[in-house]
Amino acid sequence: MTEQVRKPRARRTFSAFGEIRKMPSEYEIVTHGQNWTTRQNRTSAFEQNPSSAPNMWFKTYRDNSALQAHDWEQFRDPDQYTYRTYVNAQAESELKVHGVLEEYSAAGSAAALAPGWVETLATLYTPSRYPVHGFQQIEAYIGHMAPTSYVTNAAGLATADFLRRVTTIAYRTRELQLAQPSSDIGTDHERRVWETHPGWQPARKAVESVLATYDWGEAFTALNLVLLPTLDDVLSRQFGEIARDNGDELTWLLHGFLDADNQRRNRWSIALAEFAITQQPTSASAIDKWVARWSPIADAAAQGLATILAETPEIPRNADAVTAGAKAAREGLLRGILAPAEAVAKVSAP
Amino acid sequence: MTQSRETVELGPADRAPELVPLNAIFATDFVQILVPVTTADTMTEVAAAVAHHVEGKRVRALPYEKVVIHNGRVVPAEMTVADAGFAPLDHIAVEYLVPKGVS
Amino acid sequence: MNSVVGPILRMGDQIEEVIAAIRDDNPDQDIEVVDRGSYVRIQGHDRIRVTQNTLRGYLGADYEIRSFGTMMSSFVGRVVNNSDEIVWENIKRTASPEGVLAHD
Amino acid sequence: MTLLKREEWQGFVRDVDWTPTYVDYEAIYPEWHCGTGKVPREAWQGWEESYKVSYPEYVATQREKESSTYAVKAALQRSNTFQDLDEGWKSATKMHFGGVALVEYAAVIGELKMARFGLNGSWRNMATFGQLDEMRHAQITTFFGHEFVGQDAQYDWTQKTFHTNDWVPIALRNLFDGMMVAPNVVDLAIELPFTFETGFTNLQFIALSADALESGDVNFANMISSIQTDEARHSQQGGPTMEILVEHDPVRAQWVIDKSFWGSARAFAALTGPAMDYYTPLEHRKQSYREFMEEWIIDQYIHTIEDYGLKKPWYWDEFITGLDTWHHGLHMGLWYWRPTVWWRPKAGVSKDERAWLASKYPNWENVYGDKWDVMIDQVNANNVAATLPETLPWLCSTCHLPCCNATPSRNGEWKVRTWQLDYDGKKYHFCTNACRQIFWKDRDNVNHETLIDRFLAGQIQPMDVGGILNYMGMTPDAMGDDPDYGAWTRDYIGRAVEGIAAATVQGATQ
Repeated sequence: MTEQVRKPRARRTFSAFGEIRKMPSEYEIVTHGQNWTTRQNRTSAFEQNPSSAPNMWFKTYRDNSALQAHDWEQFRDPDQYTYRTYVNAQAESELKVHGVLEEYSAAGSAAALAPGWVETLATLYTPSRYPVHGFQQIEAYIGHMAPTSYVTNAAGLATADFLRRVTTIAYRTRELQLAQPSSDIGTDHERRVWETHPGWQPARKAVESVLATYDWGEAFTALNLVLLPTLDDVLSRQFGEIARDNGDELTWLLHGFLDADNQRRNRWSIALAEFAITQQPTSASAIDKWVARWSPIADAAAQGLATILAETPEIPRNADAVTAGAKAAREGLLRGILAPAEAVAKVSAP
Repeated sequence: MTQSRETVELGPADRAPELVPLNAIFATDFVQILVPVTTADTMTEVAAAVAHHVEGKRVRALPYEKVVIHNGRVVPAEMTVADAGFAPLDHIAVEYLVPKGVS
Repeated sequence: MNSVVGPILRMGDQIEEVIAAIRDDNPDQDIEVVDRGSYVRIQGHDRIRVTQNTLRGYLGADYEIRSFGTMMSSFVGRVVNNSDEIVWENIKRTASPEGVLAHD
Repeated sequence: MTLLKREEWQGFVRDVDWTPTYVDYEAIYPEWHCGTGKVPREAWQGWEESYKVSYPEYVATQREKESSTYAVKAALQRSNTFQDLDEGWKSATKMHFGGVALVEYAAVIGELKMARFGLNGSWRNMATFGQLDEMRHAQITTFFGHEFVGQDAQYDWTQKTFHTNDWVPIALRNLFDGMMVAPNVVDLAIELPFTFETGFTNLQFIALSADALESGDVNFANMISSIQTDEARHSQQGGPTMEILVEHDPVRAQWVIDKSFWGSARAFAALTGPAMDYYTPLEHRKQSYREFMEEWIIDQYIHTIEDYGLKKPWYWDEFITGLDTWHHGLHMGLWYWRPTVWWRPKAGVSKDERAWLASKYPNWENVYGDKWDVMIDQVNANNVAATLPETLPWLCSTCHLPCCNATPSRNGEWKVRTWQLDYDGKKYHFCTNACRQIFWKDRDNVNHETLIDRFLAGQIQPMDVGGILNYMGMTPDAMGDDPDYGAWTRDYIGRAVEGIAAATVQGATQ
């Protein structure tokens, strides 16, 4: 037997992962501890006066948010998306979107839509680029302020998803404008509808209010856990179904493709809420409080849009049913999160 | 505590030496450095403390006396840091006193 | 005022073809090429352009001008693009870079 | 039937601003984040990027970039390229991975800020692409650096650097927090996309790729030049912002440019300068740092700001003089304080290398040759210990880099000078006059404890070299040392040695 010389074992991965047996995934390698303003043992977020305005902002709205976890770096996106995964998946999905756009354009489908449905598109669909852009802004803020790069990345990709959605709406706005020249589509009509149509005003109030909400935990809860799950159900699921009922298959198909983005965002948002609650039970009461505050606002937004869906299409849907569906969708999603009392019991159990 | 205690105002020389960190440049060295001295150190000692980090390490040692320059003035060799009134973070330069005619 | 404008392309297999396409699209210009190994400066004066059609002639019929972005690591001047061409022009200008919005 | 052209519909993607009424405009766009200042709110309606991209184009093109970059990596992983690279060049890459990966991430946070608070919908859309781009850069840089962790522990600093209080990341955090994340979005768009990304990153990502390719590091050259193709696009946020600000508040535009240009120039002198002029093997150097600066910064960038109607910064002469000194002084500092860096700085001053340096920098021998000669003699006298630090270099209160910039005297002698300032009962020291001026103009923002301040305040314990290294997060497996003392000293073996400290020579044991 030759004597074995024991060399110190070569490092396999970044020391940031500690002494682990399992090799971190590519997702973890490229996502872990990327935001230096969240590093340990810092005196302030930014390397400048601890009392500077930017430092005070991050201290107040991020570090002192009621949404807390003892180690945010342990959070994982259930989909484990990296940049590379994202552009691959979205490039693929956009090809499908383009495929159906071309297919339906060739069939001249936009010109064949019924008047009531064109009006619905002009009232509910084409103006929706404004609120979706608002979502994009709020999601960007959530990413900007998030206490770990694991959340910033998920929110950053979701921000881009909203731009994708606005882009799709914009494309169809032009297509409908060409196919339906006597409609108002593609004029200043969209902005006017968004700013003044009674059906949109509760939604606009909701978006503007969340835009002005700067506690990152509350912004996250208000948008990702309350407003979006509610409005996705109206603007995506139900609107798609009603489109199909009204002979607009293209809209139904497009919403199907783009809803994958919503579902991915829901997965990490729920996972994030559960993570925070499990790590820090007081997070449950914060989420609970914010959900209670924002739910009526989201319900009012859904109800406003429901009035349009009940009145304008050739084949409408009952407004109360639309509103109830949206509320049920949100509640169904939030049911996945531990009830506050349960969470406390789980964490404090021996 | 109200008992009166007689206190005597102590002069610099009576106090225990205090640390005075200085910003120093030695002759033609390439960088300003941190050099801690004490209030009791003389300029000769201050010059040596600065030279310790540089002389013969980055700047050729020359066989001449070294002087300390503070606020644009050469401080006498035997004067202490306290007497010269050096404050923490003050800048000093240490230069060789090169005899005239030598270059 | 006569100033240098143009793209800076990173290392790649298609540089010669792109240079040829730019020369074709700017027949009145003497296009200068500065080769630094991992990057190449292609420069003309005041305003130069390259079109998707010409690029397709060199790089294949399915070449999409958006892919130019994979090669261009920097540029001199202002770059203005649309679905058919990319233009590099002086930064000082008076006109709007692209046509009017569809709904104006 | 094909799809509609982008020009037909992109106007709708860009036209997404509305007038809020349920909440005050100020509540959604707080002046403190938006920084419109003297610019009337409606002026931002004219903001327009000239180089346009749409979402489907973006994901399709970026997928192409990612797959080709990773393909080169995969192809080279099977070869022995890495083992064959020069230690100096490897140090240039370690410096890059550690010094850059998380800076890209700071840019993610900054772009997200513009995506939220930008003053025009199309600006916010561009920033949305921008944050995606920066996420790519952070991830690709981190992942490529990670590949080498098993072979060399210094690559651990790819991820670790900015989590430490090493003096290099303190300086860089101070700079980049101040120009990429903390400012209002108007200043941010000029500091990050404009000054940094159309100016300085070209130096590290394109110019350095020329040296990388010459050095045989195809993978690295490919990665950094691919990254810069994204910058070329999203840096377009700077131009339109600049045009509007120059029109309404040229004084502010000039100040923002001047300040961020100076900070960037200081940082690149520390990172890119030594990599180009010392670490890259002599035979692989494409141009000198000064020549690259002239090509990319002086010719290209300054031309650009003049086209936008601004002037050269007020400190121009000081900056130009510094092109011959800053990075040489910083290189000497990085080498002398090498236990504090996560790479192996090579001195790079053999006779041939010095001949090259002298040809590129006529004053080099005059300013730096004598110091290197003393160190060479110490190494040849078997006294490496004399070339190791026993105190800290003084760190500038603005750029946080060592104060090591020699300037010429009337008699032709080059000396380091003192730049002091008494402010608010405290004495501050600076590396240059412009750093002092910037501190004064911006004193409430940039006034931040340097490592020297922390040391003197007793935050670093014990107050010795070990305590300092520990505070910096430096561990023995990552601590820098010269990779090959002989490489630059053997040319001088046997020459007469005078004027090196006699006592230390006698006492040498190394």
